[in-house]
Amino acid sequence: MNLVNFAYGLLLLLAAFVFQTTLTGINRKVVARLQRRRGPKFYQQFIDIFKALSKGSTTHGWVFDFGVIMALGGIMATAIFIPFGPLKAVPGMDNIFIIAYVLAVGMLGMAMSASGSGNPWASIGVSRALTNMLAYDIPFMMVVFGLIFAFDSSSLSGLAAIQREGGLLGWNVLRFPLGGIVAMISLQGMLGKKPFDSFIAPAEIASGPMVEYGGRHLGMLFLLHEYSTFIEVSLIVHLFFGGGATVLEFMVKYAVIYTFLNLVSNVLPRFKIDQAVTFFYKVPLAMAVVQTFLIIFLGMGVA
Amino acid sequence: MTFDIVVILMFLGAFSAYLISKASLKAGAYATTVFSLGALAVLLMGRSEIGSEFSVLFMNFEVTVIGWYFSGVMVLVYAMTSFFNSFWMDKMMYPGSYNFLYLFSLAGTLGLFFASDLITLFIFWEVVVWSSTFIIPMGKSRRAAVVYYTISSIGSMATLYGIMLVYRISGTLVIQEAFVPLKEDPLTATVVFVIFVMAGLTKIGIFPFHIWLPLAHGSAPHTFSPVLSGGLVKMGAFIAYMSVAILPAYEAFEGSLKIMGIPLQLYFLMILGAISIVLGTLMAIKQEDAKKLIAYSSVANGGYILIGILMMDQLSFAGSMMHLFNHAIASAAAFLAIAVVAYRTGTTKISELGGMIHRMPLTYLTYLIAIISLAGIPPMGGFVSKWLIIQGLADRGLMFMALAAFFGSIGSFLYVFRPLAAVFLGQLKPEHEHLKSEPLMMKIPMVILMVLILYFGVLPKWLLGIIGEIQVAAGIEPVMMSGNTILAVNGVLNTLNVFMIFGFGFLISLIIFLLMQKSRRVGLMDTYTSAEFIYTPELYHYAGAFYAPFERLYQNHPSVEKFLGAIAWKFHELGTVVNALFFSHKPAVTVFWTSVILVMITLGGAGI
Amino acid sequence: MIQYAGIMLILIGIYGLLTQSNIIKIIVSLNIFELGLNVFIISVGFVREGIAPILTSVNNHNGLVFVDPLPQALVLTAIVIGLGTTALGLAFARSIYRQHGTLNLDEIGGPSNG
Amino acid sequence: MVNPVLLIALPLLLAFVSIVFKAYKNNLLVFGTLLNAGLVLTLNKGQYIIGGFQPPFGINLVLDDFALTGILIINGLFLVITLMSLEKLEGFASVLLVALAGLNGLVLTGDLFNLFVFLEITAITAYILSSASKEYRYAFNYLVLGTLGSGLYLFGLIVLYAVFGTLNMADLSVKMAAVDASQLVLPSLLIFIGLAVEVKILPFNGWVKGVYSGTNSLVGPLFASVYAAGMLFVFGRIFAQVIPLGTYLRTSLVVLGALTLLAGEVAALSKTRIREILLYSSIGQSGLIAALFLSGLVFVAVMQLVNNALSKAILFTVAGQMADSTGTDEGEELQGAFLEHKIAGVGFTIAALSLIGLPLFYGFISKMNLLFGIFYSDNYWLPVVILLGTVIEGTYMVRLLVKLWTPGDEGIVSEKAFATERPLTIQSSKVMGIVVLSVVLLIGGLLPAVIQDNLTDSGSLLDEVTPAYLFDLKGGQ
Amino acid sequence: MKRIFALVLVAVVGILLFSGIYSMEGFPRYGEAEVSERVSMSYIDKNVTRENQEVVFGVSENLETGSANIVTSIIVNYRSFDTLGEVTVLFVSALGVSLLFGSFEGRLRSRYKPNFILRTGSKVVFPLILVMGAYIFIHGHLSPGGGFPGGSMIASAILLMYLADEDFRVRIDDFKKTEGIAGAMYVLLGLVGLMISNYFLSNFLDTGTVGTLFSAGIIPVVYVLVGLKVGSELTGIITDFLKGEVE
Repeated sequence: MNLVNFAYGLLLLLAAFVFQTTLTGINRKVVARLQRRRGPKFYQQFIDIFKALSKGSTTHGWVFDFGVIMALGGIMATAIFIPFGPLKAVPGMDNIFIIAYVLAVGMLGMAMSASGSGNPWASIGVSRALTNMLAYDIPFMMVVFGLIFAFDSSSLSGLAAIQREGGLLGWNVLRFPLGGIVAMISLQGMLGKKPFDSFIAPAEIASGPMVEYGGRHLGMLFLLHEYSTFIEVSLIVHLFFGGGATVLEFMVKYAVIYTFLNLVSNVLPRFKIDQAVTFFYKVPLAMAVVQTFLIIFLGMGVA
Repeated sequence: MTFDIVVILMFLGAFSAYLISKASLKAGAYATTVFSLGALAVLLMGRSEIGSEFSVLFMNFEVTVIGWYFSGVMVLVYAMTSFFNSFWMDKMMYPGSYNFLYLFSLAGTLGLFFASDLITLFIFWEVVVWSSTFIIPMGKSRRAAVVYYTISSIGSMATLYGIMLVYRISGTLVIQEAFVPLKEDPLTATVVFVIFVMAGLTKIGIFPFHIWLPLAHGSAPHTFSPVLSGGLVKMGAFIAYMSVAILPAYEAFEGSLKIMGIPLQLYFLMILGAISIVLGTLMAIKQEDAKKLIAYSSVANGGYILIGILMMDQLSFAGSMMHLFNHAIASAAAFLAIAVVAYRTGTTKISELGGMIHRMPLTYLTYLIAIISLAGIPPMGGFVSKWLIIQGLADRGLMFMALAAFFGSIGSFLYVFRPLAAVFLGQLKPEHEHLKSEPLMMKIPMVILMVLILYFGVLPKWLLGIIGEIQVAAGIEPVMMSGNTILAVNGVLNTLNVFMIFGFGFLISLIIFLLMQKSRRVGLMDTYTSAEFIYTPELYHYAGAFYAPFERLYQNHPSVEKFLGAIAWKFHELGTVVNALFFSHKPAVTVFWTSVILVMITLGGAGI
Repeated sequence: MIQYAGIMLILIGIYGLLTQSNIIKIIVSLNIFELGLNVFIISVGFVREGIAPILTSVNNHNGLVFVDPLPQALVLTAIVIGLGTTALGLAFARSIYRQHGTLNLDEIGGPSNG
Repeated sequence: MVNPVLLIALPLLLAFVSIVFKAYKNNLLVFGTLLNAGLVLTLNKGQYIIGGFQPPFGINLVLDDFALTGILIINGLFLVITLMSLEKLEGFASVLLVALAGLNGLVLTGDLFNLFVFLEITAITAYILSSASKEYRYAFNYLVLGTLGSGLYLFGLIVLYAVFGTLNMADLSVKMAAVDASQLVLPSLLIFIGLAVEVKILPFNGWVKGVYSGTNSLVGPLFASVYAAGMLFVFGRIFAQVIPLGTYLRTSLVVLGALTLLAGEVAALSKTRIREILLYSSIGQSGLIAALFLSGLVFVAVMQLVNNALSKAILFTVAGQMADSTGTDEGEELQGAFLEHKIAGVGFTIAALSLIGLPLFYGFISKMNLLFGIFYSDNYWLPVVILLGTVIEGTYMVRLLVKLWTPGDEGIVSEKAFATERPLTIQSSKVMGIVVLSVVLLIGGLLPAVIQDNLTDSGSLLDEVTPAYLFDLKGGQ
Repeated sequence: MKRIFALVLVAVVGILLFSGIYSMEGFPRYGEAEVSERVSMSYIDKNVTRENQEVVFGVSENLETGSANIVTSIIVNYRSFDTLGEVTVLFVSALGVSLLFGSFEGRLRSRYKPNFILRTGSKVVFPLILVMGAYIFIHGHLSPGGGFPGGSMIASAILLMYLADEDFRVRIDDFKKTEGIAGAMYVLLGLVGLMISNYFLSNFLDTGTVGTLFSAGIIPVVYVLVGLKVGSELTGIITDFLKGEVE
């Protein structure tokens, strides 16, 4: 670790931000078209973020501020761990479990900040968000566990490289189709897209955890959202779609998956929170267990 | 020579603490601190004397690395908690006895960890059990003490049977030698292993022996809960370690059916550990009392520790050993934080509290760091240990344990967040408006624990070094480290880097925050209320049934408590039956039974 | 045969103890039991054609066939002991009658099973 | 050289004298117990013949290690208990003197019929003492069962006499050993039942509940420790040393003992009154000790017996005193009773813990040794029963202790305000006695050699049956 | 139902007792006891401490026990300790009875008044019974009888007086004192034996010639004491039982 790594990391952060925010803007456009609207400009998302950041805001005490800082800091740190295609800010730090757990720092920070506002709606939102997390994360981790066992590596880039050796058919989504499906469903949950968006959807209780935020707090939360989307989608790209030998390859895969999920999201209704849990434990978890079982005990798809 | 002095001194210290308490309660409480800190100092200084042997009365001791490590953890927890003792002296029924039993149980644990023969081990085991049994009822529940004692003694009696069996077979009680002949006899080894490990299971609180944990931890005196959860539970881990490492289970069960390379016997125990994780997590999520919640989290964490110990490998075992330490200090810190709250407010019920952060920020910080570590989030110590355990599980492909571990990890976010949100955050109740901040003596241990949690999360090298020694002593490959990087076969972890990147991200975030326009400070009640006008903070606080939608999913779960309660009731009924059948004021009843027995035995005798 | 009679008396005593709930009858049963026992003890020492173990001017030396004197000595002790317990039992019976107004154990409550 | 017959004759003499000089009978009692306790310390082992006629023709007293331990326990505890509860003597001083003589005779005698006589003497004093509770129906029940039991004992004895022609224990044991044990099932069983009534083995112990549950602070400890010890010593003498049991009978009787242990503990678990809990615990312990004797493990049985006697003396004294001074011994009503009586409470606790067999107390040493003993006799099921019994025993004892120490309802922090309001008084004499007994338990637990050596000291009978495997806690292995 | 069940149970017990006893090897058939193989043979031959010898009534001297009544010799010499115990049993029972009724006053009265014959006759018979009782316990070593029958007879005389006279009351304390003193004397006698010949209750007196009144060493002495003791004990028991309901 030296200053170069940090600079590299900063660069990656910027790149990720620009890439993901642009993609969000584009997607808003795509979705609008789907709904026969014109939709905002593709850089509208940048405008939103910067506008929010520059506005005045209210605060409810130091936890409220500290939580936001911690949340964004944690998520940014996580984003630094994610290889951007072949690019890595810090070598050897893309361990999947590290990422999964560091990700939680951001979650915790945001939850803390929300509850710190003293608004019970925010707390309810947090409780839903956490419940949702308990639902989607376990099938996902289960599949990842299978992958790690299969390839004896828990490094994102390592796993991606192994897939690329087998060409298109080496992609995990094809080797382990069940796992792939589970991962996609879980990703939908992670991103808070329909049908699993009850904790954050604007139509639900006062926008959930975000209810008290405005100005720079909200702007930072927007940033946080972009970064977490980046992290989560990247995870899937690396784990199941062979990652990217080049930055471009990575960006293309990323964009396709993200758009696909967005489209899916827009045609689905919304689960209640307990329905989401039940669903995740009935279908994806079962599939994940079957997939892992197949990998571990039968060696299926492990080459 | 250092260690025998420690053991003897602690017993004498217990008595002197009692006597000092007779003169002055506060002084007695400080005596517990002085003695336990002294023991800690001696332990740390005596590291070079590991391997020394000594005898006291008829008991024999040998200081092994693992014993030293465990006793260090234990003494640390005791020492830190003892700072709190003085604040409860005037509220306790038997303050002198409390101080006495406090140090007495500590002395017992030291003796236990240093024991070199099985009887000594058992003696101290029981000493700890009974001395702690009498502290628990000074808190909120008498039943807790009884349940605690019963479950503990089920375990210890099973172990006693095991000890006797081993002695019968091998003719020696020396721990290192007694199990040797068992390697040739897998069947007996299985029996010994199962009954021996039972004590460990009861103490760690593994399903189905977990029921005492929430009861006892949740209702023990506030100053004893940290010790119970952080310290005494680890005795079980020690027994589990002994049954796996010293037996040694993997060699003895070489010939038995294996699942993923794990002998069936151990696999079965791992399943129990996995169940404990899931169950502890689910139950913790629905608790309304902060102490009970942390107690259930101890059940879950006990599951991790057990699984790790049973693996006996390079990664999970190391993770488990480290988790033992991390959980000890984190759970102690969490309990201490709750104790501060209880000291100031007099309650530990989540729904009766709120907004404590505005009155005791340091306590909040302690709790925050503790739960981050408990949930295994970087950069705290708990992350490193959980990472090691999960990497080990992935290496072996133990998918069901891993499933439980994931569930426990994610679930822990849910339950640790709940007190955070409802006790420390949210609306401050008007009656708590004028609470004072935590006293200085309470701040000291909390700060120390916070620093330790963070330190071992960032720089675990020293700790893992000791664990490596333990692993070498147990005859397995030690965990590898290069610089600050932990090298696992299927992944690497550089904790310092994680911390630095985290700090970097935090810095950027902070810069962004500071660069932007300043915010206006508003009151807690000044929030978005969906156009309602609300003036009562009590009602404007989300605390009860925090995860209601999720809790609803398993509200009708089958309960081990009920099942065991039914068994206990059956015993009770049986007693009544015995009473009614054989005891009467009429001689005829007994004459009848006498005739029956006479007939039965003579008839049986005639048949032979 | 007097020995069988002894055992029969023992059995009758036991039967009485089993079936009777009146205290006096229980004491009587007990006495029957003891009586049977004493008869049995005596019978154990009986020698056919044997004479009582007392030297008199007629049976004047120890070379004669005596019945076993030891059981007789034992029985004497047993009788006295039986007398003692009977006396005490009757005293209890009177106390019970004073306390409960009845001698029937069925009518007197037993220890509670609570 | 002191003849042990004095231990029987002197109390008897004092008893006779005491009804002549009625006014001094309490003093005579104290004098007698003190004298006896003093005499015990001066005894020499050996065989003492009475009347000058050699056994098997005459009666002899056998003073071996076994009997010495027995009379040491009996006289020592008798002294302590009497001194503790002098105010409860009422008219019982003469009876107690006779009881003392009877118990000593019981343990010392070497003749089976003489044993029957002493059994009756002891039993009759017990009937009288049990009427101290004014519950005559229970005393009557005891009387009937006791008489029936000793009748059956006599029955069995006479059958043996008819076959072997002797009443002397040593003589009989030699003669019986020469005969096929299956021939002797009936007389052995009759003798067993006879003693089992007094030893409190299920199902011959129907009297125990009524009698023990109403005892006061004098009678309770006397029954539960001194009488129980005496009867168990006799039981051990007969079944471990005199009557050879065949495999079948031994197994069935051991099973009966084990069942008694379990049933006693289970029944105690279902009780809430302190004396009832303790009485069932006594039943359980008797079953255990009897099972040990029947298994031939004399030494460990004696250890456990000593432990039980010492513990029960304390427990019943406190429980009886509670009932005497507050009018109830319902655990619920006596919450926090030890708040004001800490020393007695600590004594009670030590006794209870020792009874359970927790370390640092003598009970642990005895429990360890008995387990080792059983394991070395290759019996693997009995320890399971014993350990299960221990768990149950621990449960109800801890439940009781917790209640007596820390008052308060569930969910509320224990506070003085919840303590019982009944006026519990414990005299200083009792407290002193309790302290003495608890110190003995503690010394036995920490320095087992002190008690152990006294039990094994240069002995005859005991040493022979003391197995070589005996776990020497001094060495640790 | 209960009775039938009890009957069946008792019948089974009976069958087992019978079969158990009579199937034992070596259990003598009725009337076939082998006295010579029992310890009793030595009691008959009086050769426990001495060589086998001829014992002839009125001739043999200075035997180990001088009693012509062999049963008595067993009771008071060979197994005298039993007798001490036996006396104690009676003593303690009497004590128990008096404890139970100790607080009572007055006397129970029979529903039937004693008639004239009883009243008068008893006065005549009373001294005769006393004398007879005394005779029996003094001659215990020569003829059937002894301390216990003799004592009982004395007590029966008192009982007769109770029956005959409604207002008859004995001075219970005197009887108690007699009882206590007699008992104490018995024990002291034993202790004297212990001092003289090192055996408790040993026969330290000259045993004389078999068949004469002043023979058999301590036997007559013991029997006198026992007789007095039993007589006063039984009297005490009778008196206690007849005590009234007033407390």
